[in-house]
Parts: sequence; C-alpha cells; structure tokens
Amino acid sequence: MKRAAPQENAGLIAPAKARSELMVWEALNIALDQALAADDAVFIMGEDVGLYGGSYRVTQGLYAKYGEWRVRDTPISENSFTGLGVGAALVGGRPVIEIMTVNFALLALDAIINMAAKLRYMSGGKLRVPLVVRMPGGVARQLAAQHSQRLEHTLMNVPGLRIVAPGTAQDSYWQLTQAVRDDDPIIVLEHELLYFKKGPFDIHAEAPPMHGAAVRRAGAHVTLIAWHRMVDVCLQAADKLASEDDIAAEVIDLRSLKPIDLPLLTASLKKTHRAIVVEEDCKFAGAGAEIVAALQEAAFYELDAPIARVAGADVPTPYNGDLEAASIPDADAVTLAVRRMVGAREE
Amino acid sequence: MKRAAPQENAGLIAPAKARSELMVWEALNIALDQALAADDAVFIMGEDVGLYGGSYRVTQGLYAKYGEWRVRDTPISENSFTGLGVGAALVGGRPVIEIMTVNFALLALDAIINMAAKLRYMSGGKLRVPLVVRMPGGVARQLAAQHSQRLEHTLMNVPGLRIVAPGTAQDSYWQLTQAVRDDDPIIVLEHELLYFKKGPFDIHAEAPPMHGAAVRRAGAHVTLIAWHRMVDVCLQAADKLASEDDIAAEVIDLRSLKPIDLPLLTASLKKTHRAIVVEEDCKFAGAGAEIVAALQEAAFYELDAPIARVAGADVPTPYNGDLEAASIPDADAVTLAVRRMVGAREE
Amino acid sequence: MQRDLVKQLLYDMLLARRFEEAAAEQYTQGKVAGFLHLYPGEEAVAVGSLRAAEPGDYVVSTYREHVHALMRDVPPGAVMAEMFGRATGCSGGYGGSMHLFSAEHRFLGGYAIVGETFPVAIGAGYWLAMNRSPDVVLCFFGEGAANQGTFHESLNMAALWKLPVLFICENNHYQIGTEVHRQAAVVEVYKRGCGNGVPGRRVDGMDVLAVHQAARDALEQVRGGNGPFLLECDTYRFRGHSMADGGAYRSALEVAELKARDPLLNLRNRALENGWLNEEDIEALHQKAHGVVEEAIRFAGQSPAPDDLYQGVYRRPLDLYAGRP
Amino acid sequence: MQRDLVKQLLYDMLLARRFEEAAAEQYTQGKVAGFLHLYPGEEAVAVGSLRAAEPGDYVVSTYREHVHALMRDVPPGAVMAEMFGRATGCSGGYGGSMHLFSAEHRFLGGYAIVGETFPVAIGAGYWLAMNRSPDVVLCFFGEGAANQGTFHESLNMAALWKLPVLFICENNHYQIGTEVHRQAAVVEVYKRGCGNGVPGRRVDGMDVLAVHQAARDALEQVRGGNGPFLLECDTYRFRGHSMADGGAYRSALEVAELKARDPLLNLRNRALENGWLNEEDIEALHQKAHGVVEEAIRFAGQSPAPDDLYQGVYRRPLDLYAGRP
Ligand SMILES: Cc1ncc(C[n+]2csc(CCOP(=O)(O)OP(=O)(O)O)c2C)c(N)n1
Ligand SMILES: Cc1ncc(C[n+]2csc(CCOP(=O)(O)OP(=O)(O)O)c2C)c(N)n1
Ligand SMILES: [Mg+2]
Ligand SMILES: [Mg+2]
Repeated sequence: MKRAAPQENAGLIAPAKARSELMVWEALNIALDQALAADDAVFIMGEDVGLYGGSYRVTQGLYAKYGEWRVRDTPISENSFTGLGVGAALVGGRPVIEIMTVNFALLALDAIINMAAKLRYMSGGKLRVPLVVRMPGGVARQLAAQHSQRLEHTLMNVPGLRIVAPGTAQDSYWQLTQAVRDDDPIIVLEHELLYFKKGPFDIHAEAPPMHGAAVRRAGAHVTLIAWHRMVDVCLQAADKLASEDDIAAEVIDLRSLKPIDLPLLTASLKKTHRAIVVEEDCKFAGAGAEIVAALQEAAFYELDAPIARVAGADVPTPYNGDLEAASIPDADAVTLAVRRMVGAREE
Repeated sequence: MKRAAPQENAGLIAPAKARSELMVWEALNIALDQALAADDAVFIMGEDVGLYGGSYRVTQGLYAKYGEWRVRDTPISENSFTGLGVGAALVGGRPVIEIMTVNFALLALDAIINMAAKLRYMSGGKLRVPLVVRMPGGVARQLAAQHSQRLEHTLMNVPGLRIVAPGTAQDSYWQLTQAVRDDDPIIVLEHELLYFKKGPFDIHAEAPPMHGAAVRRAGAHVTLIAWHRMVDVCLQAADKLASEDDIAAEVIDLRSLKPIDLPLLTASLKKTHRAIVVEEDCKFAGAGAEIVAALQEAAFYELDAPIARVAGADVPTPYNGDLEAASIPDADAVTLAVRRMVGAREE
Repeated sequence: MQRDLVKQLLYDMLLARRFEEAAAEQYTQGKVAGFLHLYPGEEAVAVGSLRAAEPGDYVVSTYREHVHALMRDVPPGAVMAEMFGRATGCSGGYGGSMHLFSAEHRFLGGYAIVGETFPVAIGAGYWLAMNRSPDVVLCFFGEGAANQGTFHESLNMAALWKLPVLFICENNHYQIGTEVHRQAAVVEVYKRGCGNGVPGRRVDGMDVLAVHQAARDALEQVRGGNGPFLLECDTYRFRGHSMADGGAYRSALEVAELKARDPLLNLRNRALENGWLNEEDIEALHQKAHGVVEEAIRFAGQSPAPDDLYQGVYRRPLDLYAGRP
Repeated sequence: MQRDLVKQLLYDMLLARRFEEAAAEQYTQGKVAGFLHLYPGEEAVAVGSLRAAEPGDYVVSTYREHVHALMRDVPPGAVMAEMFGRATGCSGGYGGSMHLFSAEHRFLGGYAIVGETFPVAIGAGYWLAMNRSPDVVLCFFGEGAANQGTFHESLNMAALWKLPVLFICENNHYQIGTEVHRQAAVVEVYKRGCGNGVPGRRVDGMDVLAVHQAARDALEQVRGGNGPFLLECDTYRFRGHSMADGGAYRSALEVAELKARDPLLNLRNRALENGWLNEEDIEALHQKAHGVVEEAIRFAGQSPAPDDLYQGVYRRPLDLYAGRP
C-alpha cells in the first residue's frame, strides 16, 4: 500500500530520448525520470521542484507523473529538508535533494558535512547514506554577491562526500544517474549557465567512469584544467591559441572534484610540461589550489614552469555587469596566461 | 543612559597582567577585558560566555564585571546570534561573537559568509562590519567526528574575511586585541588544545603585525610551515632532526591564514629550497593546498623538490584514541617526511 | 490631517507603482539585470508601515525592497541607478536590485538569502536596547521566510531580551510558486510567534490606512519597551515572483480577484468618496510620481559605472599574499 | 500486568542508573574518553517512553543517549564497548559515547550537534509516511535544542505532511550552564509547537509511570496518522552537563530538592506501597542490573580495538587522487 507507486505519465516530461542533441536540463530531467521509474525508494525534494517544475526546469513534469510524495515541494528550510534527506536515506530511501542554488547550501552545510558525510564512518560503517544533493551554482548574470557563491572548495574538503561537476548533456545524464544509484552521499554540482546549453546526447552510449576526467581537446604545449563552464572558456582560448600563436593547448574537463583524476592530469603534463588550472571561484583557497598542490607533487619533475591559476578575483561578486565579467576568467585571460607561460620558456 | 557602562571589577578576571607566563586562555581573557573597558561599543555574545564563564574560561569574570548586556549568554541559535552580531556591527556595535566550537559554525556560515563578509562590498563600501567571531577548533581528545571539524579552508576562500590563528599567549592577546579594534570582520581561530598551554607574556612588548608570519626556529635545510598546534609538532620534529639527522629545519608559524605572509615563506625557501606544509586538517582541499599552490608559483625556481604536505588523513575523525592519533600529523610523521625529502636530494 | 495623510500615502503608492513598472520596463530594455522582484500589489504594506516610523528607526528588508528604500527617502535616482549598476547607486552599483543599502537613511538592506532579515534586525535591536535608545527596528519578510529557522531563533531572542523590533510579514501567499498552505502548517503568520512569546496581529495588507494604523499601534507598543511584535499584512503580488517568473501556478481568476482589491484603487476610491481628494488632486499626484521616476531613470542612465573591482572588499586594499599589515 | 510493567520499568531504570555510574567510573579511570554526557535523574523519560514503543519504531537521540540505546535493546556490552572505543562497540569504536547507532535496533543515533535530531527524525518519518508504514519515529531532544532553527523548520514539515513523529523533550532546565528562562522566552516547551500546529503536552518526567502512559497515548495518536505530537517531560539531571562540568551554576539546594524526586526512589516507593514489589524483588533487580553492567565492562575491556583508519569513509576504499571509479 505504498504511496510511492509511479503512475502513468501524466505530464510533460523530458523530450524524446532518442534525440541526438539535448540541453543539459533535459538530460538531467531524463535521468531523474528514469531513476524515479526504476526504484520506488527514489524521491525528489526541494523548493518548487514539484508543481512549479523546478527553477531551471530540471524536474519538469515529474510531479504530475509521480505525485507529491515522490516529488515534494518544501518550505524554505534548507538545513532541515536536507537533513530530512539524510534521515530518509538511513532507513531505506534514496532521496535526491535539490538545493535551489548553491548559495542557499550554506544553510544546509551542517546536514551535509556533519551528518551525510560522517554517518557511515561514525557508525563503524554500519549505516549508509544513499543521498544525492543537487545544486546549481556558479556566477550567472548579475545576480550579485549573495547569489554567486561557489562552494567547491568547502565540499571538496569533506571526507565521505563525492562530488561530480558535469558540464555537458551526456555527462549530466550519466553522472546524475550514477549518483542516484550509488550508496554514498554524492554532491552533483550543476552550473546555472549551462542548463540551456545544447550538446550531443546518446542514451545508448556506454557510461563513462563517474569520476574520470576527459580530454576535450588534445594538445602538446600546455594543459588547461577546468570544469563546468570554464571548460568552454578554455576551449575558446585553445582555438585562439591554435590559430594566432600556433600553441596547442590540451583542455581537460575534470568532471569530478572528489575524487580527482590525477593520473590523467599527470599523463597530460608528461606531454606538455606546463599546466594552468582555470576556475571560476576566487583564487585564494579555491578548488584550484588542491589541484595545483596535488599536481605539483605528482608531476614536479615534469614541470617546466610553476603551475598557474587563472581564477576568479578575490571579491564578492559585484552586481555591475562589467565588473562582474572582470571578476571571473574569460578566454582572453586564459589566452594571456598561456602566452605568458609558454613565452616564459622562450625568454 | 546606556546600559553598557562598565562597572567596577566585580569578579575574578584574568590574572595579574604583569606575569611573565600566561596560559593562552588567560591572554585572551585579558584582551577581552581590556577591549570591553576601552570601548562601550564592544560586547560579547555566545553560549555560556556569561554566567558560566565560557567553556574554556576565556570570558571568565567578564559577566560579573560588565553585566548581561555586554556579556550575553545566548540560546543555541548559532546562525541567528552570529547574524545578530552582523546587525549590531552595522549600526555601531563592535560585537565579539563566540561560537562555542568551530563545529557549530557550520550552522552560522550564512551569517559569516553571505552577510558579514559581503556587506561592505555589496553596499559599495558604505557599510562596515566590525565584527569578531572567535571559535575554538581542531582535533582535541577523542571528541569524535562531529566535534573535530576544521574549517580553515572554507573561511579562507571567503573574500571580505580576514583570519588569524594565534598559537601562543602573546599572539592570542595581540591578535584578538587587533581584531576587536579593526573595522573588518575578522575570524579568530583558536585551538582547543592550546588554551591551557603556558607561554611567555609581555603586555608591554610591541604588537607584532597582525598578519605576519613568524620564524619560530631558524634552519637552512627545509622549511616547515604550520599554525596552531602543528607549530609545536614541527618544533618537536625539528629538535629530533637536529639531533638525530643533522638536519636544520626552519619552522614558520603562519599566525594568519588570510592574508598569508608569502614573502616570509619565499624568503625562507631561498635558503632551504624545500618546504613542507604541516596541517591538522584533512589533506584534500585543506588550507595547506592554498599555501602550496601559492608558494610553488612564487618560488618555483628555488625549489629542489615538490612542496610536500603532511596533513590529516582524509577521514572524519574517529573516536578511538589510537585511530584519532593516527588521523593527524605528529612529530614522527613530520620527521619522516623531512627525511624522505632531504634524503631524496642525496639519492 | 487625514487629508494630508491620505495624500501622502496615495502619492507614495503611486510612486511605488510607477517606480516598479519603470523598473520592469528598464529590465526589458536590458538596463536593469539580475533577479528583479517587484512590488505591485503590495504597496500598502511598505507605504503604510514605513510612514508610521520615525527617521531614527532602522529598516531591514529583503530582495523585494525598492519601495522600502523609497519610503525611507532614499532618493529614487539612487535606487534606480543601483539597479542600473551605476556608481551613483545607493550601493555604488555593487549591490543591485536585491542589495539596496543606505546607512544615512538607516536603511540596512537588501538581503537576498531568505531569512537573513531576522538576525540583522535583532542585531540592530540589541544595540538599541543595550543603549536604551528610543529607536526601533522594522523588519520585513515574506510568509515563506517564516519557515526558515532564523525566524524562530530570532523571535526567541527578541522576546527573551525584549528587543525593540517590529516584525512585519508581507504575506503575499506565495513562496515563488508554492502557495502558503503548501509550505506552512499554520498559514496565519501572526500566530507563528506564539512559540516564542511574540504577540501578533493580522491586518488587511491591501488597505493602506489599516496598515498605517496597525503599524502605529504596534510601533508604539514596541517603542514602549514591551518587546517585539509581529504584524502580518495580508497582501498579494500582481506580478510573478521575479521578472523570470510568469506565475503560471496561479489561476487567472485568482489574480483578477485580487487585482480588484488593488490598494491604489482602494485608497483612491475612498479618497474620492470621502472628499479627501478630488480627481485633479489625484491626477497631480500621478503626474508628480511619473515625473520623479522619469527623472530617476534619466539620472541613472547618465551616471557613470563603478570601475574598481576591489573597492570595499576590505576597509583598505589588501594583498592576500603580502602578509604583514 | 501492572506488576510486570513496574518490574520492567524499575529494572530498566536501575540498569540505566548503574550503567551511567559505571561509565563515569570508567571515564575517571581513563577507559572512556571524549565528552561524556550522563543521564542520572532523567531515567524516567527514556525508560517510560521507549517501553511504550514498538520494535518497528525508529528512535533518534542526542549525545546523551546511552540509555535510549539500552532501551532499544542494544546490548549493554556493545554500548560500553563503544565508549571504550572498541571494535565490538555498536559503532565499531568509531563513534564513541555521542554517536551510538544500531540499524538492526532501529536506533538511528547519537547526534552531537544540537538540533540535528529533528531533521533526521522527520526524514525517517517521511519515509514511513510515503510507504504508509504503521511504524513511527521517536525523536528526543533537550529544551535547549528547541531554540535551534531546525526545531521550527522540522516541526513545520512534520505537521504540514502529517509525519508520524513523536517529539519528546527532555526538559532538564539547563542548556549546559544556562537555565531555561535565560535561553527561551517560552519555557514550557510543549507550547512551542503552536506556531507550527504541533499539539503538545507536559508530563512529570520524574514519574516513569506517568511518562509511560503519556507516551502510550501520544504514540497512539501519532500512529493513527494524526501527524506529530510534542511530549515534554519535566526532568532534571543530577550531574553536571558532561564529565567536564562541575555544575557550579546550580545551587546545592536546587539539586538536593530535585534529587528528592529521584525517579528511581519514586517508583520504588510506590511499588512497595502498592505491594507491586517487595524489598527482595527490588534487591534482585538491583543485583541483576549490576551484574549486567559488570559484564558489559568486562566485555568492553576484553574487546579488540578497530584498526582500519579508513573503514567506512566510503562504501568502498577510495583513492582521492586516482579518479576513474
Ligand atoms: C535561503 C533561501 N532559499 C531559497 C531562496 C530562493 N528564493 C528567493 S525568494 C523565495 C521565496 C520567498 O518567499 P516569501 O518569503 O514569501 O517572499 P516573497 O518573495 O513572496 O515576497 C525563494 C524560495 C533564497 N533566496 N534563499
Ligand atoms: C549546534 C550546537 N551548539 C552548541 C553545542 C554545545 N552544546 C552541547 S550540549 C549543549 C546544551 C544542550 O542543551 P539541551 O538541548 O537542553 O540538552 P541537555 O544537554 O540539557 O540534555 C550545548 C550548548 C552543540 N553541541 N551543538
Ligand atoms: Mg510570499
Ligand atoms: Mg537541557
């Protein structure tokens, strides 16, 4: 007599699955639809995920199809509904919590860090917390300081968490699917400016390893390491460098922030001997710091130059559009950094 | 008709100021007493800071002397009483908020990150937030996972915050005093195991620069970089290395985590060409990552070896005493890392 | 007396309405960006309550705060310029629509994380109480914000220490797309202070005179040292939650019904009926409001942009890698 | 019937008391470490309420939870071994006194951050409601925890969705050194659910029979699908907050007065008066409890320590720098 039984498709769900191009939100929507259909233990919870269909449409149609117990709109109570996810996960549920944006996750960090991440360990490995917490973040468009927070660094430091950061439709589908199936608590970081980015999608393609990085463009002169939207920025820079400077930049999409795919990075460095980490977050103690620290240790003797960081300015994000743009890296900033680094060799 | 006027000394306050040796808590207590006496705008707030005298005695005697409006016991409502500090700071107060331990600060991060740190910037520089947030932290003695959280990395990433981490009585006195007098929001990280550590204290000595690092022991072969309790661990290791291996380790106490005193670190590396960052927090994306990343960039061509990190294991802190000890660096771990690194040169 | 008050309140509401409509237009034209939350429908709340406050009182508001700033006499040009991201904006162009501040007008913002207004308000209130000041704090929030933990925590401290804070709930029945009965077990927000000993009262938030009187009464009580009070204003927003929201979750009928209770119409009709104002008076107010907003837009449009990315991060420029200072 | 119940409850309280005293002794001897929060004085609450629960019910508790674990029939040896930090402990030696867990006993912990029990409890409650299960959740918390935002947030969701959660407040009048009237504007915790529509009731928490009956009634209501209930038990802790606290903030007189209402004495006297038990019965229970605790200590002392620092961080060992999996 479960209330959880899925009903017939009762509304607009993600578009036809066979399509070869999808937007990121559509891919996430398919992943959630399939997860709800496949396993009665899965439920979704968050602000406006239900009736409203999700702030970024990710949960569109699911409320009508699965009902309010499995797609639950919540009050604005981030700490408690994330903690609710922990409690439900402990007793058999597989909750997928949506925190409307990363900015509000500061209110839920106790549930994420002190509970979700620690419970398996604190219980001697006897409890499990199959919880997924999705949160869109990043700097979007003039949302100002309180709506442009980034939390990669904070979450990366937490033992017990795993973190994926898909930047394409295909990865979004797979990494979310893998996260929901997994028994560890997993953070899925999404980027607000990527939801409506279109990309190739093939539901029949093999699943890539959940935590593997991917070479998005091969090159021999410098390795650019990024995730989310900064991958696109690096690809633009790489185009420019190729055509204007004859510099072949290798662009790596990290895809996962915990664990990180250090072997792939090291392999790239063996070829290029130079690396730049490009990140949207502030430079000081951002996620990039860990990547640099780990990489300089793993590949020190391969390095022809210090590993550089092209990162956000150490400021709260300003509202003014030009200042905002100046506060995060763009293709020019990356290009400049590469020229400086590669030029340095020739000096 | 202020209620804030200080009364006569009405109870046990910090011990005689002329003493040449003080415990860390006593030095902090003197700093607070003086701050309350010097400026009516200063008030202290936190759980059990008043009648009870503070969990670690830091506020002992102040409630009796200054009354309940200036030394205020709070309900367990971390987010709101920290936010209260922000509000009071905006209108003229100079609140010193005590979060009983860092572990509970996860509940107050919205107030700290989204409000205290951002308000000056968001208001075009027109508001100021002269707020001090004190929090004891670190791994103490078998307090287990939820009471051994470390937050350096999270706070360091936040533009607008400054962070000091005093490890001696003298520094505790001065850095807290400087923090209270400052118009920026400042985090004072204290270490639970250092409160009862005795050290030289001279109230008449010149104030050291608030954010400067200090060489605690000079040496030519390797630079050990640490803060808080890990400085003592490094000093022990340095003793051992000197006597057993003829290795002269330079030990630097960072004292400040934001900003960091990179020039001093770089200067040391020019001499030693080798560095190890020793930190209590988990290695992955800990505070040490930033220090390594910045240092390898600033001093790359001085380095004879990759900068190493000796850090906490990437686990929630276990309760069992032996496992707990194994989860954070000790002098042996540092000694071993130095031997490995210096040995590497000779191989 | 009544005539002057009515005239003031009607003008304020006309200004508020016009200002918000203009903001929407400017947004559509790409001059204003980010999230833009507008106030049409709710004017009676900010206007009625803030015109009952004293200049020494502090005001704390949310991201839907343009009108609150205007009612604290922050110049319309400075508010519009802020939304344009200009250096002449009340936050220098760094804050935007959701982060208006003006220390000189005791307008403390402008918070975009739901629930933040509560601790800020009790902080200012604590400072006032500690200094036995006669001033008080007015703290605005939506009914959705009453679900945040800080609501409970802050009300408790406010009542425990008898802080001079008037909590004003703008109950517009929606937390973005989620109607109040789907987010709260108790839908009458004025009753939600009972667990913390904060008395409350509900008033018709579409009736500016009622709000004004209720706010006067409540302010008197709060100013008298009796501790906090919770005033719930039953209101409605005519537009979507923000410019990004079409508001499809509300029936056209529901919206139409509420629009019939438009606080501006409401007051205008009563003013005419009672002979407080005549059509000409009203037209003049209307014209004046339009002119002021026009001028605000002109001012904003001609203002320079800020150009220092690092201004105001710290009290003075700070090199994070230089140590020492 | 009544005799059996009284016997059981008295035995449980004797066991609880003895267990906690033994824990204190072991702490003094250095076998138990960390923060140790003991339960003497409050036994009637956990014993009375949990003996009214069904085996299928879930229990969520705080850092002062040894007795709650025992009342869920987690073996005393496993609890003591946990406090000794041994591999045979119910949390494998990784959790310690504040983090007892036992999935098989539906004992969900053991939370040391004040206020965490609420969301965990409504999470389990949500799962039960979603699956129309007849089981319910018992959620313990101190009166100090009622000041946390999660109390408000979680009660709201529990009431809104009619979740089967019985919130049980152990009001021992102190939040470490801060007496209830200095931390809360409303000192009767059972009334603090009113802002979220959660009905409540207060019971003498020094009277195990009263607690037992009140818990039965409340559980029946909650199990009937009527949504959450808030049962406040008025109690007192005889010791300091933890082993680190001498409790100097309480007058000797106050403590003595409350000790005269010791729930163990209370029940013993009534058992004798009513002829439910005689002195011999009681002595036998006493002996049995001592024996069980003795055995628990022996078991704990002989148990091996855990030796894998990384066990349980993830579902399987994870190299953070290896990527791929
Ligand atoms: C902590 C937090 N969670 C979520 C949001 C996203 N959000 C912005 S406004 C809003 C609804 C607020 O509703 P209410 O308090 O009723 O105010 P209204 O917008 O109706 O005036 C939400 C969910 C936020 N800004 N902060
Ligand atoms: C969020 C948080 N803040 C502070 C503490 C420190 N602390 C531990 S127990 C406690 C008092 C709790 O009082 P109450 O809820 O009444 O429970 P009791 O200990 O009296 O059983 C405090 C302040 C904590 N563990 N968590
Ligand atoms: Mg609303
Ligand atoms: Mg208590």
